[in-house]
Amino acid sequence: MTEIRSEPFVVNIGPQHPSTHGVFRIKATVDGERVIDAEMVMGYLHRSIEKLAEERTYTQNIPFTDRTDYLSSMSNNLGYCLAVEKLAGIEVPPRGNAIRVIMAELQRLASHCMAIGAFANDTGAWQTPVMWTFRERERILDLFEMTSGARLTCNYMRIGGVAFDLPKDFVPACRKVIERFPAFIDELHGLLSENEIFIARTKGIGVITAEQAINASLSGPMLRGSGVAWDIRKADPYCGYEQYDFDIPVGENGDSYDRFIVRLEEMRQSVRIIEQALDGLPGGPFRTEVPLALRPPKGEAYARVEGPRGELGYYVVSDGGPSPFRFHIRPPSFINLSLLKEMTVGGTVADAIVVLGSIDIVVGEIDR
Amino acid sequence: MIEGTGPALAFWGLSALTLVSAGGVIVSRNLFHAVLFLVLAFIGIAGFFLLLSAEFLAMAQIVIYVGAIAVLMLYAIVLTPRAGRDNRETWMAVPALFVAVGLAAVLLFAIHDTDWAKSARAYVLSAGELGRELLGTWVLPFQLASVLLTAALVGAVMLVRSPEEERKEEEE
Amino acid sequence: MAATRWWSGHELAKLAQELVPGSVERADDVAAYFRAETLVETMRALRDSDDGDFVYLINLCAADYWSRFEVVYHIASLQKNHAAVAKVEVFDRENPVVPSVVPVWYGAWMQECEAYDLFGIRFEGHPKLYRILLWEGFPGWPLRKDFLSLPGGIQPGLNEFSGTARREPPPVRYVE
Amino acid sequence: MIWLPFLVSEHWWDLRDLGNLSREILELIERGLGSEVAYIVSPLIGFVASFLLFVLPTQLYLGVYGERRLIGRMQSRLGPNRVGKFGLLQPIADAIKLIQKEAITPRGADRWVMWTAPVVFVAPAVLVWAVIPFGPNMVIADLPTGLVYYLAVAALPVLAAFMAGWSSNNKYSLFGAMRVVAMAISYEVALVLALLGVVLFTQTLSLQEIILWQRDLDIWLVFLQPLAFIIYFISASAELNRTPTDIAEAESEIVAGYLTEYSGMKWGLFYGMDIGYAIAAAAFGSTVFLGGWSFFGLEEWVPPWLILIVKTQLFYFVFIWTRGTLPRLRIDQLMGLAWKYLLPLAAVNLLVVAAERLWWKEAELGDGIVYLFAAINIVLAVVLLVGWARALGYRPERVRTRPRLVKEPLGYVPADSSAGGGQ
Repeated sequence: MTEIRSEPFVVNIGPQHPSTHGVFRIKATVDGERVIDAEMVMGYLHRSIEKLAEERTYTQNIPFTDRTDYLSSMSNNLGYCLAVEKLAGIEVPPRGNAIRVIMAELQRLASHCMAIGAFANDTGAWQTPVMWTFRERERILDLFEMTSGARLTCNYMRIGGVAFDLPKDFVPACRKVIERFPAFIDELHGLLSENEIFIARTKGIGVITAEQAINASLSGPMLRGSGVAWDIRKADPYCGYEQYDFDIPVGENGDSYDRFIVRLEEMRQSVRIIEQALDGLPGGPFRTEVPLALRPPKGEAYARVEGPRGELGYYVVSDGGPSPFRFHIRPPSFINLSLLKEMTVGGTVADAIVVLGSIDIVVGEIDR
Repeated sequence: MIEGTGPALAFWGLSALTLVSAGGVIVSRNLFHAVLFLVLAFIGIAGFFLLLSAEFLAMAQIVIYVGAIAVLMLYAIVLTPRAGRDNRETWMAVPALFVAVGLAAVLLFAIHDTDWAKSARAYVLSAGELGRELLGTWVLPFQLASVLLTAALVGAVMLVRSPEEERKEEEE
Repeated sequence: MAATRWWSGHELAKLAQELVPGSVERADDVAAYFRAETLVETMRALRDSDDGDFVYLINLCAADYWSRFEVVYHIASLQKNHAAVAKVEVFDRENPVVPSVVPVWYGAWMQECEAYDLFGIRFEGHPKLYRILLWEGFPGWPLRKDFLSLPGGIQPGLNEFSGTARREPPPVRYVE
Repeated sequence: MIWLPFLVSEHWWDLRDLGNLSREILELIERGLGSEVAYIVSPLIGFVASFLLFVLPTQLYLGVYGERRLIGRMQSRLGPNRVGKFGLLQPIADAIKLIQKEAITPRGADRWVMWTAPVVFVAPAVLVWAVIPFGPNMVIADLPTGLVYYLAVAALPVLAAFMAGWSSNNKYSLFGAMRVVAMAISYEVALVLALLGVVLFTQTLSLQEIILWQRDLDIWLVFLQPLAFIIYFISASAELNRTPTDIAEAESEIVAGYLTEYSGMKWGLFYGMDIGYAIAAAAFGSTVFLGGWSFFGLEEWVPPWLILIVKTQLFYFVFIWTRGTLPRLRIDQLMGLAWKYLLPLAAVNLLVVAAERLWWKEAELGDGIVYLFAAINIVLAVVLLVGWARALGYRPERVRTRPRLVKEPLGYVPADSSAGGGQ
């Protein structure tokens, strides 16, 4: 019988592509619709932040951390400040910690809104979920603008606390935003998680088992989607997270659908945390004074934060000088991509896009 | 044939279109253009059916030939590796010319020789009668054709089965 | 919900010494320095041991201390919620080679590619080592201390660790 | 022509039936300029009447403007309201913008085929309207095989899309072209079988007679043939590449499918006529299934062509609605849906309709039996749809839509053991 020989055919899901969430390229070798081999090409947005940081003082590096993962600048600032505070042994006043928790959780809500909207858009829901999620995200960005003056790269946290105190009308405004959120999440739940076509498109796509996820050091919704109950806010509480009561959502079979519902559930938990933090907001100073040209003692420190995309770590080595000797960021999006090839090979091109959407990458963080 | 100046104009126009596109099929270098000219020829023939007021036949012609067969031919061309390259002059052209001229002669003789039974009244065949005719007197060829098509379908599926499925069959 | 317990270097060194004798060079209170030859074996032993259970590689990065390169491994256990820091030192600056831990933790492959790309440290045993962030023809390894510092910034690391005198810029030629 | 007694007056000013108006004009020309001129002018009047008066405004304003406003409202945003009052001039502004945009032909593209593809795409979009009846005697060409004519003309845009995809020398457009053809072929089979069910009842292929049949028996075929209507709706939305089956121009996967390399008015034609086909399918659907210009007797007072336009727009609204909310299916799921789900349903539906028809004619039952058939068919449709879906292994209730909530970070805990506050 003559065997039909179809030659494989390389398609660039390239840097300019509506659903690669930034300048990121997958060179997919495709046989018909089936993906045989997927190779990642990245580095288009590499600004060598780690080299620049070695030339700036500790406080001057804070704006860099905003720009690595431009969708969650508050968590990035928090991670870096925790690392330097651990290195220099600086105590943060309780009000500073509470404000940091509120800001980090608000940032998680905004980032997950973006992630869920973009993911639904990748499965083809023609911009409707994106518009809904961006409508809510706008309210949170207004809160950021009210406190830190900027919407996206807030540069709000300082070593030893936060830059400015909360404005008077922040707490009522924040409560108003938070009250609407559970209703909005149920609305999204109705539109997407119970939508047969959405389930058909995302169930069983890009499956990772728990052992695979742990071995590939994935983190965040990727890890929790595969059934591993691991959340830095619970395992290694920082900024007083142990005072707040919240749960960790855990998926079962580690496919794109589970990662989606884990993110949706995490938004509900973040709302709970913010409510508790707003209720128990302590008074007092919001920052301990730290000299501008801070010279922490010689040594190294690794601090980690549960960012929206996973475990966001900062490894800072100081040689006693004004600028860090070595500044390394543990980028969750970058490491979450290590299994991309195993997840996409075998599926169709459409599945590869859905898998990429479920990993929820931010190219600024991948290329640093 | 409906009388009147309009249909006459239409007839000459359509025949010109069909002949030109048939010529185009042979002459065009690019295989893809050849198939497109063929589609144009099919549409021309459908126009002839309309002129003979056999609407159902014209519509069937477009649905079957343009809608299915031409599209499958396009698929075949797209999937074969050397599609789109020009079909070079092959030495086969000379004998092909003789065969073509011979065939044309036979056809012209046949057309000239038979006296076309000019039926008295303009016999308009409606789709309903066509259906009854097809399943009435001509039911045997109709069934044979359907059996043939099913066999072709099964053959096509067997042909395209990927090697793994074949191996799986051998193991069972 | 106690916080993660960070092991001290000595504790990790003691455990590693028990599992694979002769694998530890030295240890200080932050990290344990392993020997490069038996690195993969020790890491696998640490991962599979019961009281160690370091199944999760948090972070892998390199650092350039002028006289030597250091590859830092932060490893952790999820079940026992403790973590430790292991390091490997390489003194050869022309052709630094470190065994790759990808057979132990698959998640290390991208971080090792990045270390190779920015520091020039070859990881032997790595499935596909290539410059992941920069393009193939990039001259030099950007994160090394002797790579031309960007104009206008403070000279990096001219403080306590600085051993050599003024550096000359690397041959900047862009290969088309 | 069928002269129906319901028309109160034959005069041309009676705008309920524009047929009188065109007859008046044709008679005027006949007397003035001779019959050949009238022979040429009559199709022109038909074209002007149907296309420019009914289709283009509804298509432009419903399709381009209406759709963008409606989808805007679905997405809690306003939609175009800047150009002109309430944004009404937006389609014209788009057209002008597209006309003055450069229509790029990429190097290595097949120039001739790329430029003729929009033409082959637009021509059938205009031809489709020749068959749709707007009123008792307001139809350009009342072909006795109107239904098959629609199917024939609906096959041409698939060819045009393939030409566009193949000729623009771009990997994504090749993907788009392959997908368009694969989908069109498999959904046309289901479409034809569904329409066959309708024809079995009405015993005629001409659209005008189908409407009259529905009018005389005072029942719409959507109640008589719910299964055929659902299959028609799904197949029509698949043929037209509208979400949830718009995989030919799936923006998130293959950039813009076969339209990737198109720009300027070339793209504009494709975009405009896409909406033209969608409205044509909506008009055809409402003619065959929703009783065309008849509305249980209302058409004697309300102009019949107005009823048809309202029904088309409601039908089109459903297309907009699905486009606004549903995500896209994958190509192999779509193929599976066509061959494994719609085709058997259409075949069973054909069987049932044939049996009913036979029983109806053999036992000479009165026309009232039609309502009994409608009831049977609706119940049968629901049973078949759900039953066949479950037979194909579709169990929606097994999917856990909420993750397990855990209090303690314990690393990997298999789901069955109840750890922490798992639901």
